[in-house]
Amino acid sequence: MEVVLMDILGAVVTFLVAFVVGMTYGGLSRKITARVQNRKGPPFYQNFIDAFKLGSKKSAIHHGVMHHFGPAFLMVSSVMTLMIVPVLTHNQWFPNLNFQGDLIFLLYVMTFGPLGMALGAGQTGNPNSAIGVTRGLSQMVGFEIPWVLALVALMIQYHTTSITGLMAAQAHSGTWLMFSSPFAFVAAVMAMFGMFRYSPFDIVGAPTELASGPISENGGKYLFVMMSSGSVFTFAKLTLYVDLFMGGADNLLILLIKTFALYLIPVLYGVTTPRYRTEQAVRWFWGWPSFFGLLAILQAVFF
Amino acid sequence: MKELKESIIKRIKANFADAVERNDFKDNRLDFSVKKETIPAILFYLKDEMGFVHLSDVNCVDWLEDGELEVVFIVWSPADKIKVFVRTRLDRDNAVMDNLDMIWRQMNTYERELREMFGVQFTGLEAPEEFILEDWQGPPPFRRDFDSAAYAEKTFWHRPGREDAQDVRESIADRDGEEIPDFAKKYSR
Amino acid sequence: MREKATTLYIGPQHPGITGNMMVKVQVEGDTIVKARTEVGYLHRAFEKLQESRNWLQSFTLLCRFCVPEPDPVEESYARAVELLEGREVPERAKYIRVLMLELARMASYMLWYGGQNGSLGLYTMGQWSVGDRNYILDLFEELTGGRVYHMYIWPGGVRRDLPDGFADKVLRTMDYLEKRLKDYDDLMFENTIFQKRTQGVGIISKEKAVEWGVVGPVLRGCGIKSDIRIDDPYEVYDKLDFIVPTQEGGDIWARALVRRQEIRQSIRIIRQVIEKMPSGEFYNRIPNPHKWTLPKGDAYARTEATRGEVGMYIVSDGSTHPRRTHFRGAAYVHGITLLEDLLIGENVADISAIMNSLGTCPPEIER
Amino acid sequence: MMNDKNSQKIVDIIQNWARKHSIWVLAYGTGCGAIEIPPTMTSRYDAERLGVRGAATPRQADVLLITGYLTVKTMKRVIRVYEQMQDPKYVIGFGSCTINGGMYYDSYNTIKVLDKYLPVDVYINGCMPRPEAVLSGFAQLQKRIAEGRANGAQQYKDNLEWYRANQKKIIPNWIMPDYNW
Repeated sequence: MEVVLMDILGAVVTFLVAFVVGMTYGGLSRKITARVQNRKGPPFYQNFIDAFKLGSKKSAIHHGVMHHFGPAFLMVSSVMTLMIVPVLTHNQWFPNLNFQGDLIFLLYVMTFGPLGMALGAGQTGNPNSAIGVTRGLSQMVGFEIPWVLALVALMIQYHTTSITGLMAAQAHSGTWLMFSSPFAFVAAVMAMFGMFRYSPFDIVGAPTELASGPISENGGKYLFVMMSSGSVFTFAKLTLYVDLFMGGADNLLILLIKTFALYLIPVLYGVTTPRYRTEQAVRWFWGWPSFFGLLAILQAVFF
Repeated sequence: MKELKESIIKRIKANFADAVERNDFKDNRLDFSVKKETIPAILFYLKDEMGFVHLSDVNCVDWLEDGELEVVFIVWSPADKIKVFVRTRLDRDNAVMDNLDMIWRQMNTYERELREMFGVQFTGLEAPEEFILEDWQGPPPFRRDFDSAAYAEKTFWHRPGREDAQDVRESIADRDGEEIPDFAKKYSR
Repeated sequence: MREKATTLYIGPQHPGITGNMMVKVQVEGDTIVKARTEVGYLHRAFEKLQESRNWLQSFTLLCRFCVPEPDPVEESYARAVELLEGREVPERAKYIRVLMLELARMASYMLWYGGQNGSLGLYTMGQWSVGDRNYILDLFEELTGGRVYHMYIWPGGVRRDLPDGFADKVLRTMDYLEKRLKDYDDLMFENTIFQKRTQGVGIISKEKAVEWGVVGPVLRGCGIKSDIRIDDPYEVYDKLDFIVPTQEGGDIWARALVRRQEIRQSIRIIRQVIEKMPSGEFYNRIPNPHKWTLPKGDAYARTEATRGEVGMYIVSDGSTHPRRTHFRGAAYVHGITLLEDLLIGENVADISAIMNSLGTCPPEIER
Repeated sequence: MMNDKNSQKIVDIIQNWARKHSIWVLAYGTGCGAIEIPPTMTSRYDAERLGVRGAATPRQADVLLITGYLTVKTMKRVIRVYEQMQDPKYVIGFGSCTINGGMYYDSYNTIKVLDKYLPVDVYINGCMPRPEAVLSGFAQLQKRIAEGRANGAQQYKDNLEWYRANQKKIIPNWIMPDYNW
């Protein structure tokens, strides 16, 4: 009984840490962007204020049940991802629901949120949302291929389909996977650009093209839920990358350093690039990233 | 320049008998007045035969006293570096002209504006009726008998502005609780 | 099988629109099959209002015609009035006017840098260039008292002489901006994604450009050398040494390259103007504006602005007020018929980029 | 507990503090004032350090910035946009022409007094207001929000008939959904 209670408490702690870290990273990215753009920029805690304000706004619009569920689906997907990903190794405050095959399950869970969002956005009747959703799904089709290839390569190479198994393999051999299977790492990082939706892959909510895409009709509390789920998802994804390729982390500080270093890649690249068109983005993902994914599989099979 | 102008006048006069020219401008400008029936023909001729390919401007002047609207076309020849004004007068109560947007495509926009603002009808113009105004119920507003100020007075709320001699420093000081020094009070009215 | 077309309203409230106007597009998949512009959201009836202002009072209205670059409008009007009245302008005033016009051109292009890149999602460029544009606006402020609206070019000359040390400031600003333009090139023109997004998009062929009355940088981007500063020279442009850049292709990329070179030519012109500026009178005084009448007749003067030809047509009936004025804006041609035609067959993602590359300026269309 | 008057007051103070520091401005340039918005938002003046930021759609925006005169045609869209925004929302009238028509006092197509049609919380005067003036306007709005005095939306809701009558007087063809939130 106590174990279950402890697990629940731990899940709450995990969620809160993910929320705070994700939000802070968002704020820091705004700060970094501002510094590149020659200005002072908002304080790093600006995202918390924004989220709190959005939560305190009234929401009188109602577009139907699915519209309500859209942000909820996103949240569910983010939290499920977070629960599966091991945050810290050997720490009772961060339990996780790992099991054999969770890597495959994760692939599905990560696509679940955007699909639910698509249903919600479809019901608003806003054409911008509809087009944004189609773009989002196309882009997902794009980056899923290198991402899946990278993961499959890891699975073949280490004969395991669980994240903890891969972490154990890294602990055992003493080298991070980003060095022992570099092609998979490169393919996965390239897929990460698409996952984070920073420029040049911010085609879903491109303001100058589609107002803000799927979230056009979502203000106030809806946006609050989406913003927090986005933050949690950011943290979950970064932690997953750290777990898979950088050997996980023993304590929070190491985790933060590793995740932030990873996070800087899409942010800094995004500051200096315009955005792709949808078909250009998909073509990009099916080019070099997929090639590296295939190389990774070849490496896994033959070496 | 002078010979060029003369030759242009000669060619136009030879083809269009009703063209009345004016050639007393110091700069590179020529001016022809024609009947409204001649307008499509002369513009076609200027564009296709004489190299006046660029349409600079189309506009309309309301001569209320004469009961006429004057439509002015300004065309420009990049080769000869001469601009030609072609003008015609329409009856104010029955302002009808031929559609001209097959000569220059952008003429469509000008015609829509003239139709809306001056009530000049272009037979055969295919474009939505409304261009700039929406649900406008008055007369064509750019005609001179439409009084904009009176209409605004009647339709909108008004608020008097600040008078020119008024000094805002005191009111700003009052609002923020500032002290105006004595020497400065002397200058504020 | 024919896909079902979705109607998209780009504007009037839309971050991608270049002002307050609307483009209603029908989209099949990602391709536009039909486009319709709707304008008139900014109609203030300037031309009507000028009929109840006297010749000089019109200037407060004139600079509001097109806000990013108000000086060519003032210049056109002032020159039309001078043409009608036969008023001479002192040589120094002409040089100051050219200085003013070229500074305005640069300021407008800096804003364009931001708009064009913002429409493609490169917001950093806008932050840089609009930030740097403030240095030019500072010069305007020192010279005229206003950042955006200047009302500085008058019939008969300019309103004030250059303040002491102004020329040095201009030169220093030019040096700084020239340095910054290199950074802009690195960020924008050498960016492969920018090239991919702009090359082959929004193509205007040479024949079409002539037929649809395209002017300015857009026409030069089609490979046709046409610039009013050369073709129909005004002020002292015929005494200055500069080139008119052209570019083959007619797509957004070509137009961007033309503008990139033009802003450098502006710097060159400004340096020459500062060097060659004569001393002397700057203003040929007009009589009391309330009693100032112009002879009967009409005049049309035009100026090369960043968007192309802007012209002012004025008619006087011999009284103190204009009988009629008419403003010819470049966006009037680009923003409606050409845009509607150009958008067909393009990707829905490129609407904003195409509008920005045409230099669509809605207040110029409806005035 | 939440209905308790004192705790409600504390919640209000916290909420107002958050609202004050997070102002999302709707990207709608209604008039020529939109030209000074890019400088305000970009590197020299950088409004984002005060929490002022653009929002793409009315659903997400807090502030409707009326950048200049409103023509009758735009007025219709502005009312629609304003009513789509979610509470709490504020209106800033930007430029002299929103206060009393400015130089367009005799134009047949622009409204002269904005606050007869929409509830204005803060006016920024000048034509054009400089970016400093715009920032000062935002600061003024922040002050009012923190004090809980920026209640234009409530005023609009309470006096909807009066505002509607004024609006319908200048917009002849009124096809709009009802305002019911």
